[in-house]
Amino acid sequence: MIEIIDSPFDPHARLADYQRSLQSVGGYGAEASFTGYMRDHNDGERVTGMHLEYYPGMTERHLQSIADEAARRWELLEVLILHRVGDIAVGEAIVLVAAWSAHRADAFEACRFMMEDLKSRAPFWKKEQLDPGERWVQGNTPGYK
Amino acid sequence: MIEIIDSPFDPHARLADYQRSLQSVGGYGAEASFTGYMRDHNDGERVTGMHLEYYPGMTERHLQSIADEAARRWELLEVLILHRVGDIAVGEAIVLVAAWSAHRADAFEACRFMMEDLKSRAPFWKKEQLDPGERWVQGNTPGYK
Amino acid sequence: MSIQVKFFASLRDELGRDSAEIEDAGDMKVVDIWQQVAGNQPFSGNILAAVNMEYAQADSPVRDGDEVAFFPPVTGG
Amino acid sequence: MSIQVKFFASLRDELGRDSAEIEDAGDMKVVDIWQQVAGNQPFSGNILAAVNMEYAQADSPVRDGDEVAFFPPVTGG
Repeated sequence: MIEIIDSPFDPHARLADYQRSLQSVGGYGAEASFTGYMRDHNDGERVTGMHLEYYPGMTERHLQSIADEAARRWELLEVLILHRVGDIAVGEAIVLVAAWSAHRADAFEACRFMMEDLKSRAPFWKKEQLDPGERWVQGNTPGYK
Repeated sequence: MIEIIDSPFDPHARLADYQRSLQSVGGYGAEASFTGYMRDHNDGERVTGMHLEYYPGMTERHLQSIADEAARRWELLEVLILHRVGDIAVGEAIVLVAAWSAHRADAFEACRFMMEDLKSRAPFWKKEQLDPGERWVQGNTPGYK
Repeated sequence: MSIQVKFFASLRDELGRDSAEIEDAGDMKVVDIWQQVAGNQPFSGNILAAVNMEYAQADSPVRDGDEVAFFPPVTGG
Repeated sequence: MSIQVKFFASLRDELGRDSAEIEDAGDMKVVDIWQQVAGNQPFSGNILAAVNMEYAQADSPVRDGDEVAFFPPVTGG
């Protein structure tokens, strides 16, 4: 399941809700998840807020293609991708990605793959509010070192 | 924080509680977590329940050493390791591991390292209830393929 | 019909508009669309393009009725 | 004083007891403790040992007052 969300969401509550709804209780042994939160600093500057823009239509389509690709490459029972858009405050969740599988290797690797693809390819753009001023974030740092 | 738990726990509620208690709100951008659940099958057999034994004293000490080692190797703000012991029903959470960091690579890698070390070295032993009978689990499968 | 063009984020700010509509001249590629909407600004590696909501390259074909989008490197997650 | 020995999981079931106490004979190693409690069963790679709650090897020294534990491969998580 993928979803674009335009107001604050509780990542742990969403994870719990979705996990409860899975029909395969007892079938999955592994749940790997990642939550990205808005930090109060970036590139050495204090950040006070953020606006997250997306491309309605293409963004949902791209997130679905990430979920489909993960399901092709690993043995997964379910995946979940949620992403905030609009105005975001410090400390709020921006993204939640989760994968359920019978075994942990599949869950871990699928979860990380989905986050890396999302960061490098999904159409989202961050504009940070500084004090004073604002700036578009220029690019994401690679997630593999 | 590490904890041995002898009754059912809600991994998402615990994750939410711990995340709320972090003093570094706005300082972390990344939370990676893994939850292991009891499956209804293992090695081709249907499993109806499980007893999880540990070595009081050594197990806590080993989990703490995993948390300390992760904090040495990656830039982490917090880590959490919870592990069930005693009688466990199908679908219940067995283990929760989480890491918070400013950046996702550290959170992902620390979370996975902690799970792999826990699976291969932490003193826990599973005895599965089959129908009929029971058996000690012989060993964990490697988590890196 | 015609070709709908959309701009996002910093690229929209730079161009001063969020969309454009251009006539299909036949046998067009993404880079041709870019030159019509951006004038002298080169189509560099810092500009990404999509045709009908799928990533496209400078030489990807564009047909009448297509939606073409230009945007800077993505920064979600 | 003496040396406290503990057994866990399937190894406890096989040996039929969860603990033992043995006299320190001086200059003892983990494998010596094992031989005293397990008789003829060899100290194989499928048996893990800890001294004072830290992993130990067959030739790790054991001193009076130590706690020694033997157990099968771990299966937590």
